[in-house]
Amino acid sequence: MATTDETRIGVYVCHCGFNISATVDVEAVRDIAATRPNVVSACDYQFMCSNAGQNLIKKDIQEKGVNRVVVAACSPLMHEPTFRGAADDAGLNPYLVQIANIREQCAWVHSDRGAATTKAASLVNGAVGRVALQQPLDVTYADMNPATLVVGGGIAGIQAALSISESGNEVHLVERQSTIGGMMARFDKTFPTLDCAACILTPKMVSADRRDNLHLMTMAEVESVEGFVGNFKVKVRQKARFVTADCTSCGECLNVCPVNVPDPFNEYASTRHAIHKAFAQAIPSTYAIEKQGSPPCMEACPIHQNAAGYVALIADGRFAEAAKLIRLRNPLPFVCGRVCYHPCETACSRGKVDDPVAIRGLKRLAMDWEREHEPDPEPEPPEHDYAEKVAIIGSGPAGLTCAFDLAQQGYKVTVFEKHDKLGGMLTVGLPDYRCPPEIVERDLGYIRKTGVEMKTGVELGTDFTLDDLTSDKPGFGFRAVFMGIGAHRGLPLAVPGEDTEGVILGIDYLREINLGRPQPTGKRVAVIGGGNTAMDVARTARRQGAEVAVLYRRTPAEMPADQEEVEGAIAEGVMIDYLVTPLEVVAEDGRVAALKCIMTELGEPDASGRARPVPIAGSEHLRHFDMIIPSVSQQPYRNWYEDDPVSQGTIDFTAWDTLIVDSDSLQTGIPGVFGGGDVVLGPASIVEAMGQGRRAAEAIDKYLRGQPLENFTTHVAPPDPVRGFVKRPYAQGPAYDEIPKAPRAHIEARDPAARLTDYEDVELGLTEEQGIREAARCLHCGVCVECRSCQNICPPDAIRLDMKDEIVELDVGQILVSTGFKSFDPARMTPYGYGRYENVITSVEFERMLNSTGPTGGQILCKNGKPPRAVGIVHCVGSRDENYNRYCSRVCCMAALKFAHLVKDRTDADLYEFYIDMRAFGKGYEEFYLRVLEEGANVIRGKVAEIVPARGANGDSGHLIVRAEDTLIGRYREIPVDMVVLMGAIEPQPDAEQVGRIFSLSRSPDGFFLERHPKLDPVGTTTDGVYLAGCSQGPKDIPDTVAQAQAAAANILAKIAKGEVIIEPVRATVEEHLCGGCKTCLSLCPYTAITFDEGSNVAVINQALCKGCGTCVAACPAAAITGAGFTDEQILAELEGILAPVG
Amino acid sequence: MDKRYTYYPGCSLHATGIAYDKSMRAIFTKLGAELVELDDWNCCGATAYMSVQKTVAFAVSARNLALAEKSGDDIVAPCSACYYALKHTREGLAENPELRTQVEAALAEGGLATELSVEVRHPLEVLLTDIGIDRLVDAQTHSLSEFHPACYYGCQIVRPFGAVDEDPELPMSMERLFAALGAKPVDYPPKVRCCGGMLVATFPEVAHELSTDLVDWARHGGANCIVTVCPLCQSNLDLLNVNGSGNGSASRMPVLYFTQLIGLAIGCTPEEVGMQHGLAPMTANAPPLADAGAPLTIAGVREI
Amino acid sequence: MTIAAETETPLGEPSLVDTEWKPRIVAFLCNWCSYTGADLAGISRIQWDPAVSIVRVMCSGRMDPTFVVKAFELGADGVIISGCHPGDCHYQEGNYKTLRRVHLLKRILDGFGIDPDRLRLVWVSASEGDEWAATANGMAAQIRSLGPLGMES
Amino acid sequence: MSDKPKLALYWAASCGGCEIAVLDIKEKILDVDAFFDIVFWPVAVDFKVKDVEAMADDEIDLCLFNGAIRTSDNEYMAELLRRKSKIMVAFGSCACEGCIPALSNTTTRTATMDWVYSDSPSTINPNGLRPQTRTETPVGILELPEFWETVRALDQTTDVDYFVPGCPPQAHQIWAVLETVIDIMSNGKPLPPKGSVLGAGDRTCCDECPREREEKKIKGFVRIHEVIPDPDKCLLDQGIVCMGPATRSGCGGLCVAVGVPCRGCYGPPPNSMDQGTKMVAALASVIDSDDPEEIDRILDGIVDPVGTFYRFSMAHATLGRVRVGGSNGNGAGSEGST
Repeated sequence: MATTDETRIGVYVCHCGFNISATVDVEAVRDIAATRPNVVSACDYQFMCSNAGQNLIKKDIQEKGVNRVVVAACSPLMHEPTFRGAADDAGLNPYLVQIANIREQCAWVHSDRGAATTKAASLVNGAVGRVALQQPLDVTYADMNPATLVVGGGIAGIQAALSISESGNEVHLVERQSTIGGMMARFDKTFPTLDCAACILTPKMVSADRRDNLHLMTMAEVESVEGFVGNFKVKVRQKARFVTADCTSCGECLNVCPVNVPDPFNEYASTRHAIHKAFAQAIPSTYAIEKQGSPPCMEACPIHQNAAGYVALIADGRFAEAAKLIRLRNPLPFVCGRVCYHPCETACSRGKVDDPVAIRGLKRLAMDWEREHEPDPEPEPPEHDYAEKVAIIGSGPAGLTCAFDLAQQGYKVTVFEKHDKLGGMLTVGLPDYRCPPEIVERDLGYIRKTGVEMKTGVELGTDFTLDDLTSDKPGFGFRAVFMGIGAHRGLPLAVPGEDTEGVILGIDYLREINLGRPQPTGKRVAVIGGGNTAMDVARTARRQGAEVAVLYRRTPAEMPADQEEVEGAIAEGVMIDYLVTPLEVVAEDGRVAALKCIMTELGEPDASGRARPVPIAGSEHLRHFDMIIPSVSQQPYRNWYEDDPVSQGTIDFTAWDTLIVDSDSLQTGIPGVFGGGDVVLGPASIVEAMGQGRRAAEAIDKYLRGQPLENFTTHVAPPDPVRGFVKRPYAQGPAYDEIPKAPRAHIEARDPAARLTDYEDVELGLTEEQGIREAARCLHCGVCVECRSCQNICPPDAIRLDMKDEIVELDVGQILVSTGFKSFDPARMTPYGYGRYENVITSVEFERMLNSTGPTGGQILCKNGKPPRAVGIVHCVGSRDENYNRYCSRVCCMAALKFAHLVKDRTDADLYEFYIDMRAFGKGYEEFYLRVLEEGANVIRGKVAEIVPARGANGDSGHLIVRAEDTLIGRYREIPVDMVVLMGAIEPQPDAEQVGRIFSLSRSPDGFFLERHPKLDPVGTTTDGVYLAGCSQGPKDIPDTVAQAQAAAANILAKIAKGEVIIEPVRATVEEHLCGGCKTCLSLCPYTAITFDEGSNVAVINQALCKGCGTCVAACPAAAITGAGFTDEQILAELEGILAPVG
Repeated sequence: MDKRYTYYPGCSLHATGIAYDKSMRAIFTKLGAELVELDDWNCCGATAYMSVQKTVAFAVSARNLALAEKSGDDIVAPCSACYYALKHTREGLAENPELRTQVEAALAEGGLATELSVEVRHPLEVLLTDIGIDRLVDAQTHSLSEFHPACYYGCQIVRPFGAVDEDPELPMSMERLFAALGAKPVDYPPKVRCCGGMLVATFPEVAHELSTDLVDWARHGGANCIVTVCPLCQSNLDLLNVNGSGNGSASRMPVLYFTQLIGLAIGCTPEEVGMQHGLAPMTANAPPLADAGAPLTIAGVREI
Repeated sequence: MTIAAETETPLGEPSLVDTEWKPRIVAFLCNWCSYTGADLAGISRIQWDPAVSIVRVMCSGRMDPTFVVKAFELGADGVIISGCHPGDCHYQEGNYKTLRRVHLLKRILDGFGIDPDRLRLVWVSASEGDEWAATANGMAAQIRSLGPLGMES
Repeated sequence: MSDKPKLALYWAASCGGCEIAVLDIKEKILDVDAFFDIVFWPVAVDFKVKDVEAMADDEIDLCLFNGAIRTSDNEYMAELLRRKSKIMVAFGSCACEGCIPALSNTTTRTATMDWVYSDSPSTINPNGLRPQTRTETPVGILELPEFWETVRALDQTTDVDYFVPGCPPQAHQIWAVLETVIDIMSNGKPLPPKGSVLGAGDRTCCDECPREREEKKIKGFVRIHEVIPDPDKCLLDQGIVCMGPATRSGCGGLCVAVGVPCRGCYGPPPNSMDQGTKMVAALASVIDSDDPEEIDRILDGIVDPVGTFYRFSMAHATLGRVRVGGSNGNGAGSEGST
């Protein structure tokens, strides 16, 4: 209808029965309206929304040529569609109808008739003024995506999902837990019919699982929702389940999982395994593994050894499996079981309770057990068979690890060792008492079995060069090289007379002894240094029968050597002198006679951050020795490089002669040549070297498979491991300070005197009993310990321990939110003693107790295992209570009566119900109430004041007294019982606010989601296309929940059937000839509907994205943006009308 | 002296509660905090006033606040009734301007005025917050290992103000305090129930029932003494040792002020903290606690 | 018919509003939270002051300060703007835009000698019918105490 | 008496710049003189008011009236010239929008008088003399025009045919207007619709601004003397309050081109109902904070908001002048007039 036509307004004032006319003089309002400009028809009617009422409008449009309509009635949120429809029917554009809200916002809220009428009249004036300027608008339509998202898999969600999918439309059911079923799945019986919850729920769960067009997403949460009704874009986080759908739920894994944690499904009243299924009939039946982060011990280990895993297996007495698991990631298990500096123990959460688990000792136990029972283990055959040859230079921990890993990958690996014995520092550096040769030999033997070829007595630089290796000369032709040549060059003290006979470097001394070469040892030996090498030298020299003094220039605090080594040395009679530093070697007839020393004191920290030792002037003195063994530090040899012209300039070294390699891939300057271990790190620990060997192996594999090494990453242990998880080992577990202490197993050491006579192990291993007890101290932090037993045993091979969370994107047209409730935590009500008195339990705990699949198999038992002689049930715990929730939780009374019946049914205990009012409002409820009364339940009307232990019981024997006033007989009662069940309130989920934000839902003051209209639209919300069902909208019982779910389903199906959604024409447009291109509006649109056309220098609004909020319209400084349906002119006209004098 | 308080003893502490008074002064001195008794203080306004003539009661009480403002130090009121009345007045005046104007007028008669600038505090709260358990433990000289106190808070200090303990239904502050000092507090469910003190005059038998109940709880809970924060509770419970069911040496239950027990722990002599005033005195020659574990004696407070 | 005649005589009943001067307050309410909240007040029959009349906008972000000054110019004695609570805006952040505008606008009003308290920005959710009633009554009371908007002299 | 079209120019409450600006068209003034018979132009030629009074109604063909209406005399002249002119043009910002003189609407006449005749430091007025509209002296009666409480734009006083905004209107625009008029008159073309704004564009100053603009997010405001602005970036983006976005185009972006923020002299663009509040809406919307305190801190950077946003358009501001009933008759706003 063109606006040039004369404006002819019709005004229709509604009585709404007496709702309006009781307070507003409808006729007066009509008469005033009649005097307004352009008003050609003004009338009033009993019920404008009735057909007759609407016909008045249609008639005027058709007969009086009315082309603008004002209806003064109830809120536009109620009947605007109705009247727009009427106009439409009569051929008038529906957007030429304006509603004056004189009911909700006038008649109902004012009592003064005069004032109310005046206001009503002015509201009508406003509407008249506004409607005159209104323009015809055309709604547009968008397709309705027939797919629906249902959030929350409780009975509400399941029921709705079933009803909707029944129609053949897609439904995505997203559930946070590992199974659908929600709260109802945890109940035993349902009131008032007492049919078993499982019997009526599980069939529904099963058919939900069966439907092809119903997609279950358990262990999943909605992260964000964009778009609008008909076309929502939803991001869902699918949490890692670690078990694939191949799971047949045969349950084999349950027999092997060594971890037990409290079971949330049973309210922690029982335990379950790390791999679990919530309950027998869970849907999906796929098991799930509970992982709360990776165990700290494993993270702290440079070779990512899954310590928690084998510890758990040992606790189970499964030594063989433990050993197997260790070997999986560790090529030197025997060595590590003895000499590892165990960062795992540093990281062990148990250390937060008392002392860390003796992980290294347990590893040794497992390996020693294997040596005894399975002397000759076979490695797994390699995964592949690759043709590429890889050369490993150096058979130290780094080299061997690299070799082992690559061999397991399927490469042809050759190790080149310059000494005649393999093992690098393990053999020539570590004294045999720390790392006996046969131990190293066992590890080497296993590595050989993986097909690694070992060449000894061949040295880089002398016997071959880097270049040879990669050349195609016979015996070479390696495609990749790993340099693990270690740091074998001992550093001298750099003091005068060091060349005197009788001075030998510690590292050389150890090598000669270890290789069994003739190496004299003096009577009085001075060892200079404070590191592990110095200790090794000193203790070796002791075993050679010498008197040994270690001279260290700082104090014990700064000493780098491992504590146990220092203690060992002292125990073996080594003297350690601190704060002394040598100045000069004093010779007599060419041999060492003494060492001139000076005392030091600690000064400022040096580069290494340790306090610098400062010589004390005048404290020079002589010490008499016949042998001096400087053991201060080592560096790698680099002569192989100097003497090799080819590799010149291709490899860089640090000032300490260590290799410079890529910090991630460990590749040197030469492609295909990698380096790791001491030659890169400088003198470091065995396991650190192994870590580098492993990292290099991964990189080499990538390199040989032709994958890029840029941003190559793999597990790297933190330099100084953090101890354990923060508060507690795992979410549902006790806090560290609640865990009972248990002493760490003491690992026996041999008598020092005996030790000095040989090179046997210093430490004795743990016995199996000790081991099992020690391993049991593990807290299983993070729950799953990654022992892989489930993986090894799983018949369909459904376990994937490396599974990751995924973000799944869904396109849906409509959304049902049925996220359920949280049960009130009665610990907040201290007088009821929950948490202090073990036999005071919650209704949910009792539900589980009643359930045949529950912790007690359905028996009603006190904590002491005896059936109660009397049970008290307290109503309204946290409901109808000023201090907690004012509302009534609706279901508790009936649930309590259900409990009463079951108690009577299953025990011969007396039963007391303490209630405020008995709410038996539903069908058959009152009858049920009477029936329970007949069964002999005692009901006491009065709120319980407190629950206290019976006198003399100290609260622990479980005998309790419920104190309450019986308001019916007006007497105060003290009822002795053995068990109290608290009927906790139904509360909104703790994250309701956040969820509300995601789906843009309002919440009522009590925190539950707000329906669109309490009576007329109890399942809709203020966001089109988003619906509510179940307890997330408010407390309700199962029948109401199901009814609401089906109502929501019906609404959703109706919209789907319609096939398209109306897009309101209320949208903003830019009048280009007025836009100055200031770009003020660009940042204001939350839907990024506004873009900028640089060419014509104007802002452009994408009509499809615009939601018509009008923020840009208001903000445009040039008033160049118009908001259809809410233009400045229209709003101001309404304002003018409202404020104009009435009459 | 690191902190100073205005000390409001109220009527009890100069009479039946003399031991409370002594122990208060003794431990505050030992702990280096100064108590200055409010000069010319008057009745706190508790007892009947409040229920009879509100305004008058507030005025009476407010006078003390006004006086205290001269020094500006917080008021420490050991008696629960005083604490309640004074705090109630302070809060009441703050909330109710009308009432306040009336009261101000009354005060003006006597040339006084109040800004409500001083806080009203209970010694338990002062000891826990201003001094702190740590400092008490540092100051400790004697072990309380043989004390198994039932910590009794009574009705007025934990509610309605909640300034003394975060949980008015189940306060634990005294338990924490004495556990820290080596004593072994017992679980004492009725810790905030009424002792019946207010009813002694009007309904003696009700009062008697209530207080007997409290002592039984303590005994059955394995306590060998009750520790109170209120002179009325103390005298009321202690009296049972003479004329109550507890009559006769066999079942006498010593009722101490928490300040006395603290005093003993930090090296005050039994006399200094007024142990001699208890009706069930804890002396070696009167073994009072037959059925409550090891007989407790002053000597039982062992040096550490 | 004059105003006086209209409001006093034919309708008869004396009005609770003081007869000399009736304050006029205009309230701009966002469609999703506040307008629904005001409706809820109606549904729950929570009484509020008839001096307040409501204009509906889709979002408080639609509020052009021009509307406010226009309202004053047209004889309003007070203006209320009400939107969804911060974070709950149906259009995500329109209410923040209004928050900022109101802060600057109050300075402008002050410059024109209009007490900034005559403009009030509040957040009322769809569930806060009582909150809306309280707001309307509070504002009406305040405007009564401030008296009529100063006229040009 | 020639039969050339008659042209009158007048200067009411204004600085006079507009009348001088007419001469900015340089030699073209001769064309004007050639076409028009200039009958009234106080600043340039010697005619008296009585001469105008003597004219017949509508005798003047075109009147370029500049200046706001501040006194009874201004009003008299406005009505007189209206009566005598066929085409009445509000020429320049004062006549169109009130401009600087109208800023005194943020305070009261009394306050202005007090300041000028007693309070200002430079005033020496021991006898507290105040100007009177009528003073009898031995030599006769002296009369002064009435000083109104409120300054008004021309169209708030008398009927106006066209508006030529600008402080002053730019030479090329002045010529463009005169040229059109000459063209119309000499060729008998139809006049533009009454009420049109001549010599200006329909977009905003930004449209003519050479500077680079971005999505706006403002964390704080600065005044032009506090910074050395980036020569290529939008001044507003740099936190300098620039009225450009809320101001009609036409000037050619002179100020912004030389790094001075637009003050808004060309008045509000076509659809804008209130230059000040539209600027408030725009500026506040892009403040980069949701925290009330921070927002206020940021806003403190805008000194004298009323004076800034209504520097030229006060007479047409929705709230035409300061209310005396409000909290504070000379609040932030009145600073604008000092």
